[in-house]
Amino acid sequence: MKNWKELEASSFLDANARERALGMVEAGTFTEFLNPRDRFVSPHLPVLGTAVEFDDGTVTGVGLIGKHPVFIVSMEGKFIGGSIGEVNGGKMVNTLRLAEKAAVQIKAAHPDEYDARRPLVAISFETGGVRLHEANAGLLAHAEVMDAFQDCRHKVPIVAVVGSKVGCFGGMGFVAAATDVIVMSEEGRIGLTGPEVIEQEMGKEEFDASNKALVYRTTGGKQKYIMQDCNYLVEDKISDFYDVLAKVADLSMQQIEEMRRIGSLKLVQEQMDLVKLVGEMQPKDSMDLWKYYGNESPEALPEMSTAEFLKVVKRRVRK
Amino acid sequence: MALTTLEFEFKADAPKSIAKEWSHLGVTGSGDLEVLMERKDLGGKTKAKVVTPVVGFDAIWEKMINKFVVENNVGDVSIEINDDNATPIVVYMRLRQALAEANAKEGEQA
Amino acid sequence: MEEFDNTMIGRGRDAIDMIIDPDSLQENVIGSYVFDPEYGMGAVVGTIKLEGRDATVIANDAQTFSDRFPVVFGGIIGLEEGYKMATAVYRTMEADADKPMEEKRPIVLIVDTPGNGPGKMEEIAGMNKSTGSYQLALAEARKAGHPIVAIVIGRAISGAFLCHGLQADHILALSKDYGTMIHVMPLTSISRITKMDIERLEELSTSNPVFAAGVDFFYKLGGVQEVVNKVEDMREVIIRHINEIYAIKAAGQFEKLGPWGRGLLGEERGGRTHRLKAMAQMNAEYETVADKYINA
Amino acid sequence: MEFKGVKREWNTLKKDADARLKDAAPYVKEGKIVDAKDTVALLEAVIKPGDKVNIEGNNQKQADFLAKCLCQVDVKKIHDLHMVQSVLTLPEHLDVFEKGIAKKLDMSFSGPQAKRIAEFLQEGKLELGAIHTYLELYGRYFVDLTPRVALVVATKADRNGNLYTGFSTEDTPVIVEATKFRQGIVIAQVNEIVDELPRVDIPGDWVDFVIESPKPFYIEPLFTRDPALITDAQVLKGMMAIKGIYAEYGVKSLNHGIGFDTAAIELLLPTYGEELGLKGKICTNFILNPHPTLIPAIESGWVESIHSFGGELGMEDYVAARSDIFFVGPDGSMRSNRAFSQTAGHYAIDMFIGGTLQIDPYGNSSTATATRVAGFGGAPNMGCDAKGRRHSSDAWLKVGDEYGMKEEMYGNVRRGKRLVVQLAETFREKLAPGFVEELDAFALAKNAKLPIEPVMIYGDDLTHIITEEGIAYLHKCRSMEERTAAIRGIAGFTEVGMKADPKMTKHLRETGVIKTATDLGIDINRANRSMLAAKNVHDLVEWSGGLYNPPAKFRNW
Repeated sequence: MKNWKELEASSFLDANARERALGMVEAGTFTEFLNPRDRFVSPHLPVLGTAVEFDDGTVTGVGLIGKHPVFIVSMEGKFIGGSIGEVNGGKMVNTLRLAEKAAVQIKAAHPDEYDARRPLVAISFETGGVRLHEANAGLLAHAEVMDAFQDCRHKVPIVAVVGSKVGCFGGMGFVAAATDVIVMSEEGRIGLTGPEVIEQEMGKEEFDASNKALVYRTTGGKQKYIMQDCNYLVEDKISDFYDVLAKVADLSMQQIEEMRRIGSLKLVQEQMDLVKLVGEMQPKDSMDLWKYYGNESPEALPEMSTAEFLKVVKRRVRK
Repeated sequence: MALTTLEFEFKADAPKSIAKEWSHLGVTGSGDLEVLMERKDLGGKTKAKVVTPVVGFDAIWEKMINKFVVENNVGDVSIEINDDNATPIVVYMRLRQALAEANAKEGEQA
Repeated sequence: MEEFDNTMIGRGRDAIDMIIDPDSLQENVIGSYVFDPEYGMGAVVGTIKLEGRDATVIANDAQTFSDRFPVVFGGIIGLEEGYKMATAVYRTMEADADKPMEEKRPIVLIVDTPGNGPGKMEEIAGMNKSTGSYQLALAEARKAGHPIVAIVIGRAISGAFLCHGLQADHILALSKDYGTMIHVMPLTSISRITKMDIERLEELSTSNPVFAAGVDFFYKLGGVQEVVNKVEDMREVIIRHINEIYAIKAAGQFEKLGPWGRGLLGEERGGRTHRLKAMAQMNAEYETVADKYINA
Repeated sequence: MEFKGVKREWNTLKKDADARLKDAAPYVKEGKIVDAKDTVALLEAVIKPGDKVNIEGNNQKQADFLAKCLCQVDVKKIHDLHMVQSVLTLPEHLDVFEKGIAKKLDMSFSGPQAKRIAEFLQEGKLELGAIHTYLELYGRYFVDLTPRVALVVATKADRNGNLYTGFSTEDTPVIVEATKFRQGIVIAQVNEIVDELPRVDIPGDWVDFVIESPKPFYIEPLFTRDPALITDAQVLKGMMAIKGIYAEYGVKSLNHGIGFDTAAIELLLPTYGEELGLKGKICTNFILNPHPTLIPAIESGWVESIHSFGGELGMEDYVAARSDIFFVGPDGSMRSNRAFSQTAGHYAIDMFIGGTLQIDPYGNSSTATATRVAGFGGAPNMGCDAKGRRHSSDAWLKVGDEYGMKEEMYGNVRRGKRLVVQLAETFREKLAPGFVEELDAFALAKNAKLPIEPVMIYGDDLTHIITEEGIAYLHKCRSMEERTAAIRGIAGFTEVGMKADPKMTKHLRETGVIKTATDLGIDINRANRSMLAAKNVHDLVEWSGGLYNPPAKFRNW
């Protein structure tokens, strides 16, 4: 295992779930819940002859950034595609509940310092959603997560961190959308329906899932940034993601609330304007929208480095 | 279709345990595995438990881990592996890395 | 597949009529808000009466299709549908904003949907936000005190069920004799994707509720509160559950309801027994270190 | 002495061709241009039953439109064709057999159609002449497999039939020359008909018809390997190869097979190779397609020259901007040429190194499986000792001098030997063994009724095998028995390796016939992806200064 400094300097994309968990909080502050030594494996995989993992594919725990406890959920895409089952789904839900509990405890212990000590939840998504081997339990866990999100609302900010190979799809796609803040690298992807299924539904002529450039234009970090579906676009480096978390931890709850894209009637109305535009425009490619938002040469955007891109890009204007 | 669980015991010539109480390395991904090593008083022996979907490689697992234990003089260690079709070279490399990790000082690169 | 001549699949509008006080549906009206009738036609929203009390109904309409979004038909929840359903919930909360909890109107979800819009335009615009916004709205309304009852009359498939159903206080389902389907994916597809043997899956599906399709398995997992055996009973059972939910909320026992309540039920019924153990152990582990983080 | 020749006409081929061209005349619009919609009619006019026909199907570019049109001809008019072509990649290449348009096949490589060929052979839908290497098939184009009609593909043409094949020239020159100079007919599909070509690759009077195809020809980026998919085990083998073979023999001229093993080596040159001080001492001259993974080594100044069999999608601008390294024409674009590159690969390089699927105890190696007729391509031309070679080099002489059976085989003449190196893992994905007592090629020969087992590289040509267990320096062995023992000694826990005699393996290590990573002084814990000069495709673009333009399927941005 790399030491913390080396971790910070390394690629988020190449990092496994545990490395990401360690790198998203300050050096030496991470305590893992249900660590590998607890051996809390999925009880459903062995009967199906599918390999198990001691952490069931999700690393959970708590660390610190300054005085802020940062509750971590970090998914491992290499283990069954980062999919959500009964145990790791339960771990995710309970991490949110612990964050909420910590908020109550901090309010009681430090009534005047809540903002400076306010907990934060950071979820490193790398998942296609429900784990088919235990599909029903996985599905129910998704609903529990959304329920817990609502409980954290206005109290504990939740940050979606997306920059891993599998991306964030299926049911976890709307879980990510429901967070307060989304930070991505251009290698990150968020969506609901995966590229293969879109190809299957619409035909290869309409959507060729093997065309990775198209896939990234449709669901990747840059597209999400232009659409205001991600708040921060960073380089593929663990420290860059860490820096955003540190920044968000110190923002006011009001500032954080303003970064949301859904979660109120007003926000839904704003999204309906976008749907109206898309319905009228019938874009064949996300670049049609990039152009609409004022990017003269949309085809140049994917080729730019993140820094160049951030300098020149024109985004959807929010109300 | 169920998973296979294999358990072995090995003895090296000059066994030496690991520095950390326990240590973990790797991910159970396709063609890969995770290793959990724990320091345990086993009278110099090494115990290994392997959970794998692979059928028919029991003897090879035993030889592979034995080679690792003997070549690296491992002892008083419990090794647990969750495997998903790792090839012998991957098994060997991961075990070596896990051992280095288990002997690394805290916060130091293995 | 078996033929069910009495199936309610594709009959969301008929189900509304079977459930509500006769002729009480005011479609596209909730409180003082009036919806555009051309918008999100795969979703039916409006105000109904149940034993004379105002309630909101949200249902799928499988008979419509969309020129703007061609992948949306047959009860699929598209971009417009998701936002329309979310709006219906927000307008419901708005209508009762000043009322005490025990007077907040119920929301009845009539579920018959095969999925979320799986298209390219949907991904470009962010279909995940549409379904996500609806779920957040339901969770907020539930926590504000509105009793929410979902009844699965036909198809409740995967992400679409998460969106339309799984945030309710209680979920009911017509029995499998009506061809009711609740699942993430049919076994044949699970077998294809996971490369697991279909015969083995079928054999296991008779005993293992965590991946088997069907109403009864969801019942065992706590995902379905009660199975409704006869279509004529829907109205009565829904009203009974609304009243139960009012009582539970009045007693402040919110955790017995909604997704968390389904988790408790799942353990009680022996369907999901590991998640609570995992959580208990996590909680214990947290207690040993909490001080370090609370008083950093 | 009586001079009694046979009485016959001596220009029947020419007359026959003229007659066919006359039948085709109504479809010619202007110059040599035929409309795409008239293609099927054109083919029906110029092809006769039983003809030898070549559809240009190369390793990369494909005459896909002409292949589609050939499938649409009336089988009553055209049948029993004898297809003579290097590569069968497209479904249409076999559909012509399914439909009865073609009957016999001589080929080199079949890639994605391998399984169907085997099935067609079983069902009697196809009669197989032979599976060749590229050079061997090209040779036979000039002996007994000369195409009567060649359906070729070019990037551009003018109205006079001059062709620009450019970056992806590949097999076109050899096909056209063989066909046209024996009075055959050449039809070219092109992406574009223009007034002026960048340069003329094929003269217009060797071409009879040009057709602008409705879509640009199909081309596969076959040689692109995403560095992100290289494993730690491949890094280990790459480090062993560089230290144990490249450095040991000072290999300067070479070919790399396709695959992740050699991609790893390419990406280790600027890091591990640099560390060993090998720049300028190894890997200066390649016979190789423009592998994107070679960019970091080129940019770090390792490489002096590269000649290519074919192009590689996305590498056009990079190659054009590096004309000191690649073979670039006066117009500024590269010209590949498979026939010349294969010739160079056979005679002019010191080493071939590539991955394989199976090796037997004799050292024969094969990529064949029991149910797929995949063929050879060009590897055996390079993966052999070129007996016609007469120039020497240090690397070549060193292997020759080390040859354990040189007294028995060579007498007192000093001879060199090509390094032929196979990279193998004892077990591959899904735990398929890399070493077997009998190659699947035997079962395939039986299933497909082949007269000889389709062995990619013969054991007596193979000089080295690299596995994670070690390198076997097979050429040093003094008998077949020793050779087999050396192979068993690095075959790990496979059935072949389990039969190794530990005492014998120890002896072979002592005598330098087997060297493990430890023997070579390589620290296994260093063998991981952080050693690679580029970790992903994005890094390659950066190394190239933005000149490399990866195909959409390799982008994650």
